[in-house]
Amino acid sequence: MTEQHAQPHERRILGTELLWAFGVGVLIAAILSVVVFTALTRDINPPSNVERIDPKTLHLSGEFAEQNLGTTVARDGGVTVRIITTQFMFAPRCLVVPEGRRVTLRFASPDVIHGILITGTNVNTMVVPGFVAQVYSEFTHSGDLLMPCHEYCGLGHSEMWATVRVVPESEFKPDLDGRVACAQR
Amino acid sequence: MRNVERLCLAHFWVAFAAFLAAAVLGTWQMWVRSPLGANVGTPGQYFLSVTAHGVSMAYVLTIFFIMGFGYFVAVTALGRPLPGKLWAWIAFWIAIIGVVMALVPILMGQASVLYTFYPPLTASPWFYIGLVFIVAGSWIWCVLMLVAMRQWKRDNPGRPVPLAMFATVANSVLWLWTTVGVAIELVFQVIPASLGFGQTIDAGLARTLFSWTLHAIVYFWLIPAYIAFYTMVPRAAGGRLYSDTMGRFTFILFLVYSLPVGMHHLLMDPEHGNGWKFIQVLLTAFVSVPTLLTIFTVTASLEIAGRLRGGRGVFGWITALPWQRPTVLAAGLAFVMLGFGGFGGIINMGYGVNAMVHNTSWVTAHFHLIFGGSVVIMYFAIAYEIWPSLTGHDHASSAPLRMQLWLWFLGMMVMTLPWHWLGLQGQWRRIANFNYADPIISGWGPLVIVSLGGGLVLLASALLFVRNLVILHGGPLPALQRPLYALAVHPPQRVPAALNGFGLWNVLVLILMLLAYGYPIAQFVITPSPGAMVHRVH
Amino acid sequence: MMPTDQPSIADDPLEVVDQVDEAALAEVMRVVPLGAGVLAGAAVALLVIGYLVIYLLVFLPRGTVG
Amino acid sequence: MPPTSASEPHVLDRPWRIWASIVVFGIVLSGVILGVLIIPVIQGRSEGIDAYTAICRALGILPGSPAKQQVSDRTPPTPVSQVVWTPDVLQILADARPERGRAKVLEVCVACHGEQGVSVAPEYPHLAGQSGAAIYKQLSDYRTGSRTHESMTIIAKDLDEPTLADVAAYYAAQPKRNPNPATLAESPPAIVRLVELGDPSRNIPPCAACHRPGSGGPIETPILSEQGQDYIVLQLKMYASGERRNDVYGRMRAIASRLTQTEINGLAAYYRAGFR
Repeated sequence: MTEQHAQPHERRILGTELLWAFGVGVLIAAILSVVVFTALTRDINPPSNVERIDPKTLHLSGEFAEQNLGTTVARDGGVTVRIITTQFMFAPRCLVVPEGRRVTLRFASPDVIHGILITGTNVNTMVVPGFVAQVYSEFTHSGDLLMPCHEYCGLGHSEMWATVRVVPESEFKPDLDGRVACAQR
Repeated sequence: MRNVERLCLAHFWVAFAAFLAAAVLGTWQMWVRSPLGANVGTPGQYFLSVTAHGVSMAYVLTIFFIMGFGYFVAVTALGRPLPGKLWAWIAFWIAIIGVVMALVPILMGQASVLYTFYPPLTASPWFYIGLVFIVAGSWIWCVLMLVAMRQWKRDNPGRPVPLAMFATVANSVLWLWTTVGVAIELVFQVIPASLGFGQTIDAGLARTLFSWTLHAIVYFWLIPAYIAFYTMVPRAAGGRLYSDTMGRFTFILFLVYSLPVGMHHLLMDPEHGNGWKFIQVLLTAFVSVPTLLTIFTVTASLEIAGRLRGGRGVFGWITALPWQRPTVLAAGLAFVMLGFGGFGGIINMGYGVNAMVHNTSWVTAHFHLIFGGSVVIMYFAIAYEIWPSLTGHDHASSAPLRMQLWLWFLGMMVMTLPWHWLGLQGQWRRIANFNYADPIISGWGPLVIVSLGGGLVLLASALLFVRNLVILHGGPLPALQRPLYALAVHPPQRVPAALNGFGLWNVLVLILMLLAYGYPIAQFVITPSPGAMVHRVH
Repeated sequence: MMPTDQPSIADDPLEVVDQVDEAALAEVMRVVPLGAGVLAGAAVALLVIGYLVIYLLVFLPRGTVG
Repeated sequence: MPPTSASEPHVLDRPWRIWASIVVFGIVLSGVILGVLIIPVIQGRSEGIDAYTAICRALGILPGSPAKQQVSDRTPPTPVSQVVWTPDVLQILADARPERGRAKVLEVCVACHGEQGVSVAPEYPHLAGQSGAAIYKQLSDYRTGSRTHESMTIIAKDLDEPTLADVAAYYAAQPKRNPNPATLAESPPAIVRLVELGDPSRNIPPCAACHRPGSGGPIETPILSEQGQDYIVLQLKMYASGERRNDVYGRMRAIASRLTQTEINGLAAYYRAGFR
C-alpha cells in the first residue's frame, strides 16, 4: 500500500469506529439519563447515610439496645424499624411493616459484616460494624416476605434470616408507646 | 521460541490443575445446595470449598495463565528471546510457595473467609501471607514485561510495538496499579490483625481498599481474552484485523477506566455518600465503552474473513466463517456469553437498581458468564492455539476441541440463566443449605437442580479440556509452524507516542484515582470509624 | 524522533505469512463494517431495551429505595 | 479522537494528549456536578433539607440521606449484659496468670467446681479447659447482676477485674479430661445434624457454628465439650423460660425456646460425651 492510497481508506475505517463509539455513547447516555431521572423524580438512591456507631457498646444503651428494637411509630406518624444483625440471627426475628407507607429500616452489627435484602422488594443494604445502615422504602404488596443475611458472616450464615410481615394499613395498629410486634415471638 | 517453552508450560499446567480442582469443587457445591444434596456436607466443608473454589479460579488459574501467556507473547510477538529468564523462574517459584501457603490453611479449614476475605472475620496469617507471595511473584512478571517492551523499543525506534505485546504490557501496568489496594489492606490491616497485633480492625476502610483491587482485577483476567480477540481470532478466521489503532485505544481505555471504578462494588455500603457512588456509576458506564468497541472491531474483522471466503449480503459472511476452527468457534460462543454477562452488568451498575440484585444469584450469574464464560473459554482457545508450538505436536483432529468448547458454553448457559431468575426472586449468595420448607424458597428447588445439571456439563467439559491438552504431549504429528498474530487491514507505519507507551495514561490514572478514591479513603483517616472486634476463624 | 520510512512490521518474518491477497481485501473493504455494524448494533440495542424492560416491569413496581 | 495522520509522531501526539484529557475530565466533572450537586439538592428540596446539608450528606460528611430527614433515637432502661469486648478487656485476659488465680480458686471456687474444674454436683458446670473469655463474661454478669445465683452473685461481687481474669485463666488452663470412647459412637443422627447443620426451617444455626473453637463466632461463646449433662439441660430450660437473660440480643433465648425436650436432652448427652 503506497502512502497516498492508504490515507483516505485508513481514515474511513477510523470514521466508522468513531461513528460506532458515538452511537454507543448515545445509548450509555440514555441509560444514565434513566438513572438521573429516577433519582430526581422518585428519590431513588443506593442506601448510604455514613453514620458511625461503636459496635462494641451497641447492646448497653442507646438506639440499638434490646428493648428498643422492632417497629416503632413516632408521633409524626413516621415508621422506623430498628434491627440488629448479629452472628447468625436477626433481633427481632419477625418485623411488622405497613403497606404503602414510607418505612425507615435502621440496621447495626455488633460483630462482623452482614447484609440484608427483603425478597420481592428493593430493600437491600450491607451492614458494616462501625456504621448504622439506613434504608427507606415503600412496601407495595402485603404478605410475609423473607429477609435473609446475604453476606458471608460465619458458619451459621445460611440459617440467618428473618420474616418481614407487610400488613395492610388497616391492620397496622401501634400500641400505647408506638410499638408494633409480630404475633408469634 | 526454544527458550520459554518449559517456562510457559509450567505456568499453564499449574493454572489448569487449579482450574480442574476448582471445577470439581464448584460442581460439589452446586449439588450440596440443591434439593438432591439437602443434608450432604456441613457448613464448614461448604465454606471451605467456596474459599478454595474462589482462590483457585480467581488467583491461581488467572495469575499463572496470564504470566505464562505474557512470556509467550513477549517472545513470539517481539520475535526475540525473553530478557531475565532467571527472574521469570524465580517469580514462578515465589508464586508457587504463595499458592501452597494459601491452600494449606484453606484445606485445614483455617481460612474459610472466602476469596474476598471479609474482615473482621480473620483467617490464619499463612493464608494472607501466601496471597502476598503470589502477588509478589506476579509483580516480577510485570517488571519483565516492561523491560522486554523497553528493550524492543530501544532496538526499533519509531516502530509501533506489536499489538499483542502492547496489550500485555498494558495489562501489567494495570496489575501494578490495582494490586496496591489489596497490598495496603493486607500489610497494614489484615495480616497484623491475624497475627494478633491488634484486637480491632476498621471494616469500612478494609472494604474500600479491597474494592480498589476488586474491579480492575476483573480486567486483568479479561485482557488476555481480548488479546486473543484482536490478534488470534482474525488470523484463525483467515481475515485481517479491522483497525489496529482502535485495538491500542481499547486497551488504553481499559487501563484508564477500570481502575477508578472499583467502588461500584460498594454501592450498597453504609460507609460512602451518594455523590461518590454516582461518580462510580458514571465511570462504570464508560468502562463498557472499550468492550463495546471490541465487539464492533472484532466482528468487523470476522466480517472481512467471512466475505473473503465468499460470504454475500448483510449476514452471509457469518455462515461463511470457518466455524470448525476452535479459535473462531470460541470467539463466537464467547461473544454470546459476553452479551448475557454484559446485560447483567448494566443492571448491576444502575445506581438505585443495584438494590434489586446486590448479593443475589443475579450477580453470581453475571461474573460466571463474563469471567467463567467468555474469558475462560478464550483461555481454552489460546491454550489450543499455542499448545502445538509449546509441545512440538499438533492436534490430531479439532473435533474433541470443538466438543469441549460447546460443552463449556452449554453448561455455562444452563447453569447461569436460572440464576438470573432466582436472583430477581431474592435468592441470596453463599448458602450452605437452603430451607426448602420455606414457601418462598421451595419454589427455587427445581431451578437449582437445572443449574446443577449445567454444573455437571461444565465438569465434563473441564475434564475433556485437560485431556485434550495432555494427549498433545505425546501426540504423533509434528507441529507445523503457524503464524499466530493477525495483520491489520492497514499495518501501522507510525503510531503516536500516546499509542505506543503508557506515560500519558499513567498520569491520567493517577488523577482519576485521586478524584474517585481520594476522599473515600481519606475519610477513614480524618474520622476513623469505631474499631470492630476481630473474629478469628483459625 | 526522526520520521524515517521504517519497514512495517509486515516485513517481520513471523508476520509475513498471510494468504489474504490484497486485491480481494480491497474489494471486500468497500462494504465491510455494514454487517458488523448491523449485528453489533442490534445486540447493543437489545441490551438497552432489556435494561429498560427490567427497569420498568421489575424494578419500579417493587417500591422505592434510598 | 481522530489522530491526524501527518507524518511527524510528536505532531500526532499532541491531539491525543488534548483529546484524552478533555474526555476524561469531562466525564468526571459531569459525574461530580450531577452526583454531588444537582441530584442531592433537588432531592433535598422536597424534604425541606437545605442545599448545604444535602451536599454534605451526598459526600458522606454528614450522616443521613440527602432525600430524607433523619429519625430521632430513644434511650431505653437497663441493658442485658454490661460486658463490653474492647481491646483493653482482652488485654486484661491476656495478662491474667493461672498461678495467681489458683490461690483464689483454692480459697473460694474449689468447694463447688473442684480443683481441676470438675464440679462436685450435677447442677454446677465443669470449668476444666473452658474458654477464658466465657468464664470472664459470666463472672462479670454475676457481678453486675445481669445474671443471678444465690452464691455466685455474692462471690463475684467481691472479685475485682484482675483476679476475675486470673480465675478464668486458671480454669482455662486445666486440661480437658479425655472423652469416654464408648459413648462416642451412638449419638443419634438427628442430634448430629442439629449440631452440624442446624435447622434452617426453625432458624436454628448449627451449634458448631459458634460453640466449636475456631468457628469465628461471638467471643464469649463457651466450649460445651464435656460439660455436665444436667447443667446444659438446666441452662437451656432457663433460657427458654427467659429466667436467664444475660445472652446479648436473646441469642440463646430464641434458640432454646425452639428446641424440643428430646433435642435438649440429646444435645446435652452429645456434648457430655465430649464431642466438639
